[in-house]
Amino acid sequence: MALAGTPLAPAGPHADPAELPAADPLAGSGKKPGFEVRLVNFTGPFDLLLGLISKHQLDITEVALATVTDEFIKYIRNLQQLGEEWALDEASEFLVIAATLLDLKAARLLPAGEVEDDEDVALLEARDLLFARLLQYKAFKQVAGLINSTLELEARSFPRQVALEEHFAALLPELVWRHTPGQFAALAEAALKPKEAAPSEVGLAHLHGSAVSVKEQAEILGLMLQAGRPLSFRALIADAESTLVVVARFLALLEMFRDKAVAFDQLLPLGDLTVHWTAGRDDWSSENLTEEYEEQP
Amino acid sequence: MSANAPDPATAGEADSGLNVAELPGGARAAIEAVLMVIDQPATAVELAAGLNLTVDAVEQLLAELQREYNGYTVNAPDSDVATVINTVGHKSRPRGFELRNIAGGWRIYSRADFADVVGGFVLEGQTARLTQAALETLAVIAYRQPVSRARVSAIRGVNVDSVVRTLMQRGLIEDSGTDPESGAVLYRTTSYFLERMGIGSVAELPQLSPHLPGLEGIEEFYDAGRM
Amino acid sequence: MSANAPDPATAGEADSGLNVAELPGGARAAIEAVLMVIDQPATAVELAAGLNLTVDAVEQLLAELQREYNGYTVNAPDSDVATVINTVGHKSRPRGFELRNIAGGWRIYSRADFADVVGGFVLEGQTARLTQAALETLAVIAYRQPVSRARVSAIRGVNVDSVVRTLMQRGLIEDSGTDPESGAVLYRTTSYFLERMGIGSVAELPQLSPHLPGLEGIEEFYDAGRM
Repeated sequence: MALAGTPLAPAGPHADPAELPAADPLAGSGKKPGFEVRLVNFTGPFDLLLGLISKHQLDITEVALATVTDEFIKYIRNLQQLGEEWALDEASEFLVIAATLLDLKAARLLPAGEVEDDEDVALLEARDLLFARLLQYKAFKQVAGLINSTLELEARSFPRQVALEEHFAALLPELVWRHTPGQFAALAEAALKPKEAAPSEVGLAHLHGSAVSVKEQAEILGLMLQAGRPLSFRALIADAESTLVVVARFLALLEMFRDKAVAFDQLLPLGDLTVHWTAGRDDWSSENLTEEYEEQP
Repeated sequence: MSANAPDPATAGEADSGLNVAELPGGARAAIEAVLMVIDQPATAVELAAGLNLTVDAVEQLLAELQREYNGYTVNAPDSDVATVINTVGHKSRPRGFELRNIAGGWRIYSRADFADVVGGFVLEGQTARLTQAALETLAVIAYRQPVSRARVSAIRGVNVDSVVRTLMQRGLIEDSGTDPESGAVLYRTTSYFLERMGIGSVAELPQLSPHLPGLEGIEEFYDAGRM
Repeated sequence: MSANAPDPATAGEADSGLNVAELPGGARAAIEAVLMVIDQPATAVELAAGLNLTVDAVEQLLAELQREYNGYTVNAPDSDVATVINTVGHKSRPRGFELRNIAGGWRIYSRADFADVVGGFVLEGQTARLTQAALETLAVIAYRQPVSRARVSAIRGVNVDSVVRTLMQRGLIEDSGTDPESGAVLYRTTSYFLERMGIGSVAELPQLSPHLPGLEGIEEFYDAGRM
């Protein structure tokens, strides 16, 4: 039960992933660590992150993630350089976390300001989510340690589960057996056939996400812009409830630009994109849009 | 072979003349005799029905046997066997086995002190260690059951498919149907898991870290993002 | 669970520091611990090797345990537990189990006096049919024999320990030695199985489709993971 009071120390033999050879490119020279090596070292991105945080003796709730971000990124890069084969889904988890960490680090490099725009809020949310996931993972890691020590302790007593004494076994009702060799073979065939993988739970819901119509979005943009004031793209997508809507509005704007209904203004590269309404009030309608976006399945 | 309680309604008829108290060793010994042949934990209710005793009496006897095996009850030195090694006061010493109430039933186990000795005689039944990944996955399933692989993956940050398969083969988790919404297979821990943990139910698992802020909401948040 | 005696040649080395007399309950309890969980009778020589005791000492302890279980040794009334039912002089009463020496091997059995009670308990809930799980496991063993439980588990994707025990009990499969590499017990079908199938040998079982995977691809998580 050692884990109960131990802050952040990863359980068991997989102690500190940051200390592992893979974190040092030189250590890996000569032999390429295999897939198992990585699994033995840490069991996922959170495990690695926890390991790095604990290496710096930081409090998880106040940790300056910037200080561990570099190491996290370095670790991933080293694994890649060493020719690690990444399962796509695993790699993506690492990358998502690396990207979040980088975002957070970048935010720290800027002068601390008021929370002003949506991006700041999104960053804060990303940070909180990362913390929450990390804390949750840490909690499960702790109970995994408790479960392990309990299992080991319990494995020391062996249950009595002996074969039934013969005179009792003899009392058992005579077996009813109605299988012909053919039926029995069919049973074996079914049992030996490789099992279909259990239905995948990879989320497919997004593929059937509510269809977003470019035409509808163009109408909405038209109404927003015809009010007269130029609006930034950021403002135009402020109420978008999904990325899909953002994409649809962007496509709609391109269409509208081609139709000369709108014009764009951008003062700086990567600066805010300002959109002006240029057509007359009735010179444009969403009916003008090409058909190519409408044949959505 | 499973220990199934005789139906109380019929047990009485079949054994109408049975009075275990009249047999040598009495009801205590009768319980012991049954404990010798079961290979799954037996509940007090099953034992009571099979032995024609009240559940209260069985529970009292079980508790008494448990204490006795632990070497608690008796302190009288035993003069009859004084010539044999290790005998002085041996009646008060713990026996080599113990009676435990685990996963809802009673069963005889070898005493943990002798694990090293017994382990040499019992090859099967010795269990391989679980990897860290398997332990973490088992922990998530134990605390979030019934739960889909996708959710376990989300919490651990890695794919858990092969680990789940291993835990199934080890008998520690099982399929518990599918999620009506997503159609995903849900998993839960088995009674074998309880046995291995030496607990009566999952409610006896230690608390998850209590200072986790609003865990449930968070979980839904990012699960929703995945689906 | 099968009883495999430790090799006397190595047991001594491995347990060089082991002194069972120092454990709670001493050598008596150590012998009890082993006897309670072994499935196959163990000889005094095997016990002595596993416990780091002389054969003489083991034989003496076995004889003493046998007498004790039979309620022979002690007559002193037991005042400590006098308030509990059936307790007066219960230490002198026979236990519900007995230690028997059959063909040179020792094993604990339920006491014959309780055969009726135990038999009733055992028979309740027994069916004359094999469950689907048992049938499938039997089919896998029949077509892949000799095979370890771990491999059958890997093929079926679930733990098969209790089902294998049922099939053993039913006389449909038997122990056929151990795998030289993993040390795992291997199982094969019996002649009773052939009889029930109405065939002369397993070679007469209908051929399976040649595309079915053999054992090569099966993950040997058990054997590999075993310590």
